[in-house]
Amino acid sequence: MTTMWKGPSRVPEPEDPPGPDLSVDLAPGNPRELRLTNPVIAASGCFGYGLEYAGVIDVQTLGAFVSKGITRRPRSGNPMPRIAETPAGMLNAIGLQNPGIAGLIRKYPRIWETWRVPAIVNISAESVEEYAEMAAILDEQPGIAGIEVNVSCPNVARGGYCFGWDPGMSAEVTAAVRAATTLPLLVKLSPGAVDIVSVALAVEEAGADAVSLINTLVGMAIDTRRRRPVLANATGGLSGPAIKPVALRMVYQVAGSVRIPVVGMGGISSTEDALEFLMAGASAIEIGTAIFVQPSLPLEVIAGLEVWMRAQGVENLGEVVGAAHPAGIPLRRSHAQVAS
Amino acid sequence: MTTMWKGPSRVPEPEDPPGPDLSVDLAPGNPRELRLTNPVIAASGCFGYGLEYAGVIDVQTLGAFVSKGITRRPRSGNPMPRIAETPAGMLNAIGLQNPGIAGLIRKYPRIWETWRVPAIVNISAESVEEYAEMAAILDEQPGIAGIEVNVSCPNVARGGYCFGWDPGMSAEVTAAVRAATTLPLLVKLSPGAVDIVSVALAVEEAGADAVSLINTLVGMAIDTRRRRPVLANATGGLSGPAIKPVALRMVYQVAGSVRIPVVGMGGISSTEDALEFLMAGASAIEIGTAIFVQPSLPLEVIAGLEVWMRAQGVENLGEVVGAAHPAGIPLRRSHAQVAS
Amino acid sequence: MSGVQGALVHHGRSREIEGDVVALEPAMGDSTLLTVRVPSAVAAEIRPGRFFDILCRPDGSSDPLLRRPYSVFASDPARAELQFLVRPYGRGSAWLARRRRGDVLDLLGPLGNAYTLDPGARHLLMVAGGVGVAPLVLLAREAVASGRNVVFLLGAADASGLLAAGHLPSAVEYVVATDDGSKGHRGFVTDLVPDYVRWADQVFACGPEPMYRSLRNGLLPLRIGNRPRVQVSMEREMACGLGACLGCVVETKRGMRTSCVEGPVFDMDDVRW
Amino acid sequence: MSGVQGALVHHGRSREIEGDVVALEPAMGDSTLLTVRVPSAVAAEIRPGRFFDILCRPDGSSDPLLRRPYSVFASDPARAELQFLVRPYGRGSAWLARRRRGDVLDLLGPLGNAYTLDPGARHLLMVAGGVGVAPLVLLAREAVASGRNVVFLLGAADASGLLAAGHLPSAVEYVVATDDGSKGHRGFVTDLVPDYVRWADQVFACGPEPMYRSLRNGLLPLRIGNRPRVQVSMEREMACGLGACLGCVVETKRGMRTSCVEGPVFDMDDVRW
Ligand SMILES: Cc1cc2nc3c(=O)[nH]c(=O)nc-3n(C[C@H](O)[C@H](O)[C@H](O)COP(=O)(O)OP(=O)(O)OC[C@H]3O[C@@H](n4cnc5c(N)ncnc54)[C@H](O)[C@@H]3O)c2cc1C
Ligand SMILES: Cc1cc2nc3c(=O)[nH]c(=O)nc-3n(C[C@H](O)[C@H](O)[C@H](O)COP(=O)(O)OP(=O)(O)OC[C@H]3O[C@@H](n4cnc5c(N)ncnc54)[C@H](O)[C@@H]3O)c2cc1C
Ligand SMILES: Cc1cc2nc3c(=O)[nH]c(=O)nc-3n(C[C@H](O)[C@H](O)[C@H](O)COP(=O)(O)O)c2cc1C
Ligand SMILES: Cc1cc2nc3c(=O)[nH]c(=O)nc-3n(C[C@H](O)[C@H](O)[C@H](O)COP(=O)(O)O)c2cc1C
Ligand code: FES
Ligand code: FES
Repeated sequence: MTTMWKGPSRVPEPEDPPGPDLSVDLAPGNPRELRLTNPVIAASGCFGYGLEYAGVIDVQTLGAFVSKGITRRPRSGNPMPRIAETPAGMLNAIGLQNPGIAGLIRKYPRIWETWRVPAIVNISAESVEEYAEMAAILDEQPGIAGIEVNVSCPNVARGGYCFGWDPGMSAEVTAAVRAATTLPLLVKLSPGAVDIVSVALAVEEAGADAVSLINTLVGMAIDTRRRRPVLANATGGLSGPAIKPVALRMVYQVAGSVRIPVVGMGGISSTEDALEFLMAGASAIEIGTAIFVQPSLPLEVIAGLEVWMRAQGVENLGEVVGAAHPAGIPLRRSHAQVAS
Repeated sequence: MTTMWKGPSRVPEPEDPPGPDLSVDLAPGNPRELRLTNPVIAASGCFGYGLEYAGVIDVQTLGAFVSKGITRRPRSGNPMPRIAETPAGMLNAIGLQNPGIAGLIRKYPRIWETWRVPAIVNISAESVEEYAEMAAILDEQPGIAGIEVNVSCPNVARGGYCFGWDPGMSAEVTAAVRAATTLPLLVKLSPGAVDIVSVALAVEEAGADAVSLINTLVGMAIDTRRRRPVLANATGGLSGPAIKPVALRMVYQVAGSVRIPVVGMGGISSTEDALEFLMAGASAIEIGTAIFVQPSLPLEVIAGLEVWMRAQGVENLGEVVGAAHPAGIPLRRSHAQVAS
Repeated sequence: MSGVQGALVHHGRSREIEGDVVALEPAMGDSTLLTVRVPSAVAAEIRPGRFFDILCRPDGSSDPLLRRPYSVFASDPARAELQFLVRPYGRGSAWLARRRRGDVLDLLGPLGNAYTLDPGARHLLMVAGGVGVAPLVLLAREAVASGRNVVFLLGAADASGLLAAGHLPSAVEYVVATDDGSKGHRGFVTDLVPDYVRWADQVFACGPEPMYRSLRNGLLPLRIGNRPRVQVSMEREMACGLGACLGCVVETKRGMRTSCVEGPVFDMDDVRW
Repeated sequence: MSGVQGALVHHGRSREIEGDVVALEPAMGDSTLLTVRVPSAVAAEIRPGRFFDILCRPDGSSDPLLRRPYSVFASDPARAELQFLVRPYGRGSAWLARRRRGDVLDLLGPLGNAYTLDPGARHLLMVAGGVGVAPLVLLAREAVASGRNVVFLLGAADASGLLAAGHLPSAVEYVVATDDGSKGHRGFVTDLVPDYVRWADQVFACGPEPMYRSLRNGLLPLRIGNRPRVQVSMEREMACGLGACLGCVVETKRGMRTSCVEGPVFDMDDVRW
């Protein structure tokens, strides 16, 4: 086994039987690699900058966490209301409230550097150049384990057409970011694309170390008393259990085509849900909305996966990745090879 | 007020105060018009051919109902399992089990002809010609009030790319069907399109009397015990409350652009939900999955809308259509003009 | 409640009914026997094998979304009471088993067809797996009441999963099998079937599909032509319960048939296995 | 429950706690006073204005999805009991009000900041609208216990919506207003405020946002500089309750502030209205 990105999250007790291997490398083609002790990641926008949860759960035990989406300049976000509950889901239109990349760098890397858990920074931008510029700035920082590029943003140069809806535009962003940094690079796909597989293949070709999906679906709720959209922004991103079937389908399709690791997310709220995504072909998973409902959920899922693996005699999680594909999926190098 | 397509669904009692006007014409530009006494329609695939519910609810009170999707030839559908429950939603992969257009014609039109409630036939096909052929056959039948064209079907000539994902292909189908029949023509849009507004504008231009939306989202569930997709077909259509926010957003966007009536659907399960769609710009609504859960729901919504209109002093439902758009929506002729 | 719905109930059209929970008692291992009071006209419509589609969630929630089908275990038209035997399995059944006296349930039904007794049949063999006892207990009661002879075979994982004999009429010959041999025959309930095949005029089964497969395999060499006739209740996940969605079909020799309207009871020889 | 979660609770890190429902009683019109037993260390952390985010649905359901925030109405550290005043409004509160003794609730908290008593403040004016009484009742109890003088103003639609005086310490001067004049002043509770402004060293308010607007308009001409200081509890829909999602922000003169961590209590003069 190659070395971990940071030390193991839990010192094994002497009486522990040799445990199953939950570790995963999300950037196997990258010399800087992105090794996680387990495949459970807190999703962008749902975990702040890690500190918000540090007093509530043992953050260090996570496979990794992804920061709130960062932009080049600080943003104060959208007017209120920013969230609305929907059946088994929620809409958000936070509007990327964040301190900007300089604000992030001032505060967090030096804290993250002292942490065992890998911190991944999620970036949003309005032009290819801006994405690249942000990646270059992050490249030099300590305490940053990787970058997740959110391509579900409007491309100002193309009249606000979303980067992530178009394979070409997504690949352009990926290539520019790739050129600007050697950091492990996840590209986070948009479910709004008419054919998400072609977007995934394009960003793989353009140099992404991994793809993560899905971002939120665009939705809306109307307040019938006021006869107006509930959200000040009218539309918002739909997340939570409601979108799980759509997310799972997209992960299944993408994992059936690409060779880089796939990070699956969308409505994961239990160990069972996590297993569905792994079997669909995800090498790791992110948990977003469900953390709001149950902050300890990611830790419960880590423990739950371990219990499940022991019960099923699964030694390496790689044995399960893609298992639901009757004909298998392209081999990926996110997990150690299973001893035969 | 112009004449109803068929007589009023309920003979008003003498003591009834003059009621609010719930009627709507879904084909105001078509001489054959599609006048409904109220805007509540049972959705395709969720109401069989009307007869299945005739012993359970007063079917004649509905605004209209849409038949199960019919194909040129009979189909026995997909293997089992065909349905799976998901958070606040369900997946279906029925595979268009139906008796074919000849089977439909043999049995139903002569029954529907005796009914007060308008029957709309939903058609699916694999080529432009097949759609047109089916429309021509239906054109001559009695008891059919309109056609709903399901464009969420793979176009065999284009390698299975879905008609409804592409404005051009959707318009082609619409134009061919339009040329084959003078029947009121609804085109049912697919939520898989990257920009559903451009598809709606294209089918409006091509001669649709109305658009209906949304069809199901494509989703999946995995059985972690068997390590296989739950559905025999692997993927299926996601419907129910879970998709309501996505459906509502699409209806809002489409209604803000087209001038023909919009029929909204996706997860509607209450009068409140129906009002959300009307305020988003739908002139009428369809109810699908929620009928499975509560067969009397469409009737409850009709009554609920009437109660709401009385309480709010709304005389004509047209006053509410599109009300949630701060700047209004293009004028449509689905409702009688409000006396000023 | 809207006036419209009220009117429908009045005209006897809607099959959506409210049932008051009047009792819950443990039965058959960890299952719950739920007694529900319904309009008496409804209780009178019950036939063995018919079921209700029960809404298993609180008002205002839409998850779990779909109703769950439950067979009628007992019906008392005089008291306008029905009983359901609920085995705790997943979300719906767990919710249902946690109800309390006085709670009101939303039921759709009765739905589906029923087991049919051939007029001349005197000797009836019933084969139940686990919670599949429910419709067969009702059938056994009717059969005994009409003077027929019933052998009732039940299989369970262990003795604690068996139905107490008191739920069956005393005239029934009740024979059990357990996987672990803790009571009765050690092994599958279908192992017991050959002993009774020649005796039986009709066979009725309710249980999981693998049980039907082994029942069928065991019967094939023993039956004479298609005698005795075998009826099975096919479990399918259901959405509408009314024949509209085509989600619950069973492939028969006559084509696809809905198990909610044309079933759940099918002739074993009609099903494509 | 996984070992991991157990360990966290042991290390005192998780704020997810289980609370046993020990009593439910009607209070203040159609509201319910819910008494919950929690670990005593939790009850000791309570301060007036802090709240718990309560999961309002059965196990296994994911609808309604999000927790609902409820202010602590009373805290008894000795008995390790908390009280919440739940007004039936929508899905979450209806579910909560239907709980029964012995049910177990899933609570996250205590969360948020608290009202702060200035050391020198002797005369405290509390202004509550409807269910907004909850945190102010707790505050009034603390204030009286520390020897301060409290005037407690409460507004409701009619007399039946008022809190019984017995819930407040007898030393409190309790003055009420009703929209229909069925008890106390006929009109808004904020109409009563001017009478007490000069007397008050500090003002504490909890109610709907329109109440704050009229409170603020009424106070503007009467205050001397920014005296008396006014603290308001801002109601926001919340997702995480922990400052992570930024869904609950309040626009202040210092920028966007989360009402779940940096609130819910804000200085009236700090908020951009
Ligand atoms: C005709 C008939 C009679 C029955 N009689 C009885 C009886 O008398 N006693 C008894 O205990 N059980 C009976 N059942 C089974 C019962 O309906 C439930 O399936 C069972 O209680 C488990 O449901 P659950 O909600 O507890 O489990 P879940 O956890 O919801 O179900 C387990 C799995 O089945 C899936 N599922 C459940 N319902 C559906 C659906 N409608 N559509 C799609 N997927 C679904 C779930 O997604 C899950 O994967 C009967 C079933 C049928 C068809
Ligand atoms: C700090 C604080 C303290 C409170 N204290 C009390 C108290 O002591 N007693 C009391 O009765 N109430 C209190 N509330 C209000 C309470 O949290 C609920 O909002 C209220 O009970 C109504 O919820 P419901 O589920 O019954 O209604 P719903 O029908 O769910 O809510 C009404 C509307 O609000 C929306 N909504 C509700 N919660 C959210 C959310 N988290 N995110 C987005 N949209 C949402 C719903 O979608 C709906 O449109 C407090 C609120 C806050 C913020
Ligand atoms: C409140 C909120 C804020 C989010 N912010 C971001 C963001 O800044 N960048 C991003 O890429 N995704 C963001 N997301 C999307 C999530 O990371 C995730 O892709 C999505 O919510 C689906 O997962 P879930 O259903 O587990 O939440 C946000 C989601 C929520 C709910
Ligand atoms: C079981 C099932 C079968 C369906 N069959 C069809 C069909 O044949 N043709 C069609 O256009 N839509 C079909 N639909 C889609 C519905 O008409 C509707 O567009 C969709 O379910 C969203 O609405 P709902 O959430 O109210 O169900 C089907 C939906 C379900 C659940
Ligand atoms: S459940 Fe819908 S057809 Fe049987
Ligand atoms: S509720 Fe998430 S930041 Fe306050």
